[in-house]
Amino acid sequence: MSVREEFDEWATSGRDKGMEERHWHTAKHALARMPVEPGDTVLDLGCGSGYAGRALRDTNDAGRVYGLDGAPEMAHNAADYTEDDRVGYVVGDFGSLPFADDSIDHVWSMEAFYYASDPHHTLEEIARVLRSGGTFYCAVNYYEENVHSHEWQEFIDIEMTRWDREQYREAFRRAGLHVAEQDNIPDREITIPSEAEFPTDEWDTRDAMVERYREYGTLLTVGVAP
Amino acid sequence: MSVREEFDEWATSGRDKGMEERHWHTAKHALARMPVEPGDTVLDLGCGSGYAGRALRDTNDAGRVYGLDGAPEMAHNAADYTEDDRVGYVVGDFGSLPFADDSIDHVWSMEAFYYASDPHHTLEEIARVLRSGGTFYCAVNYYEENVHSHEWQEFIDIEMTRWDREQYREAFRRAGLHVAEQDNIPDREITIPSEAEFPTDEWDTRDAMVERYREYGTLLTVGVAP
Amino acid sequence: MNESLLEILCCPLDKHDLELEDAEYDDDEVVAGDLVCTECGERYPIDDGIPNLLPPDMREETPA
Amino acid sequence: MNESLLEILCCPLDKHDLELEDAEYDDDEVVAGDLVCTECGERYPIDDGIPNLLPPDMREETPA
Ligand SMILES: Nc1ncnc2c1ncn2[C@@H]1O[C@H](CSCC[C@H](N)C(=O)O)[C@@H](O)[C@H]1O
Ligand SMILES: Nc1ncnc2c1ncn2[C@@H]1O[C@H](CSCC[C@H](N)C(=O)O)[C@@H](O)[C@H]1O
Repeated sequence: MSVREEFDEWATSGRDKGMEERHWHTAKHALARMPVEPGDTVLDLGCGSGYAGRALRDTNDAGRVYGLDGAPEMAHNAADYTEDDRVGYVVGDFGSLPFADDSIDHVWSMEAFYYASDPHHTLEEIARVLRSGGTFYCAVNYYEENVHSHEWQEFIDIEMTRWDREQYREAFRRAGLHVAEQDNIPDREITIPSEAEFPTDEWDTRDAMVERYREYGTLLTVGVAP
Repeated sequence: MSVREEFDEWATSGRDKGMEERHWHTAKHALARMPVEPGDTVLDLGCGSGYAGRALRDTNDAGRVYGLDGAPEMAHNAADYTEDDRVGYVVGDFGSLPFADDSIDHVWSMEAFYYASDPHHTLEEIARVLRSGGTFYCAVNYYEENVHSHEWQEFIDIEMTRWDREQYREAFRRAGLHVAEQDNIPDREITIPSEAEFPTDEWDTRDAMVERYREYGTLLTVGVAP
Repeated sequence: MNESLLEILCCPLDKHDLELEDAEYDDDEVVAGDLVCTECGERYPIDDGIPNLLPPDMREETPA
Repeated sequence: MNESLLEILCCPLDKHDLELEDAEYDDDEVVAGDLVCTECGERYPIDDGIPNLLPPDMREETPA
């Protein structure tokens, strides 16, 4: 199945908004760390509903914010959620970014990078479009150490890349990005039911759910273009 | 008063250990983000008791860890706290680092940078000793936005630099470092007494204490050598 | 899309500049038209104001 | 101090290499001696195993 087929369906069924709500718990902490200055151009890869770019417009006065998504319905939804003419959306693929060399100050991506069909090549593309000193904030919930995420692959027909922390650092460096930080950002906001309510539909034990959200949370890797 | 006179006295009266205990609440979160790889050489500027470098030896298998401090008693205490022959201490000043160009993989500094008599020059020194892609993790509790810290200057005879978040970013860039992130790391561990116990000796209101620790916490700025 | 986007957009295939052709506007917004690569001539459509810059072989899946 | 430190230490003033003189050892550790700048000749003492690389004008405050 193609990215378009899979995610257009997510967009039309409203899952873009559901993801925004859940991802925001950790994404906002990563976004708050980004050294985006007024006037900067920011690119959101796999933008979904586009919330991340809009937040950086509001909080950091980013000059231009572009969201790229492979699913046209995602991009159209995102465009519908804002009137800001400094925010734009583009349909495109992680494999061949339609942006000029050195044209972007910072790249953001939440829960999307691992769908790239050739993640090493996508990192090279990111390094290419970033100006010197620009950052790539790569946030993922699906990664090796988060054992609770492994089964997600079963529910989706697109092959997902499941790197561990070290593989992320190595891949960034191989693509020519310096690694500036790596961190697990806990989700402290999701409601975890009391012990008595387990097992739930999704979780066998409360401990597993606590580990998934409060401990593993979102893996953030930050790269800097030399 | 000189750094030596002021801080030798702190070291002999045991304040090095007191600081270690309090600073650890936020320092450990910043240390956990550092992309230190096995074998890397790390420098801790204003190391005090030296806990940060020792932690990076233990958790990241750093190859060599050096603590520099202007107060000989601090460095001697720090040396007494470890038997690890891959950890070393040096007496030196932030104004003229005794390390060769490109000789250090990562620099750490907690609650010390603002004592530099010429902080811009110290940043240039840090950029000089870092190899390309190396990071500078600069953590401070004394900074402009943390209004509760402003009075600290009254208790010490060394002039302290009180920059705001933006001034830190600008100064890093002026010294040739890329800014990779900036963050406030809350201290969630310090005990905040119940409302009834305020005012305390140090705090007029509970709200002020909550703001100081849980909200402002430690300001972390991360620079990367190009 | 806003025309300022053209300053940084490029052809996803060969990374050369794109030119806007047959543009239709709604105020300052480009709502329809084509982005044409100045090098390879590939045409990328703007649908409902959003440029589709998927490589052509991925775009083909798109029902017209 | 461990002698490996010499690989990266330099004179704080002119950043030239340092040479170890009059070293006293305890096992592998250098516990006393001087680090001497190969360029300016400035001498930096090793006290109790810890090299004092303060610039000389800051070191002078040190009671001997
Ligand atoms: N190869 C690819 N190229 C472009 N976009 C892709 C892609 N693979 C997946 N995507 C997009 O990546 C998104 C992943 S869902 C995450 C959406 C959003 N960042 C959030 O945090 O909620 C989807 O919108 C999907 O269409
Ligand atoms: N100009 C300077 N050069 C070198 N060290 C300095 C200095 N000014 C202050 N210091 C050192 O910086 C330290 C600040 S106290 C912080 C100690 C430690 N990093 C901790 O987190 O607990 C003191 O040990 C002091 O001696």
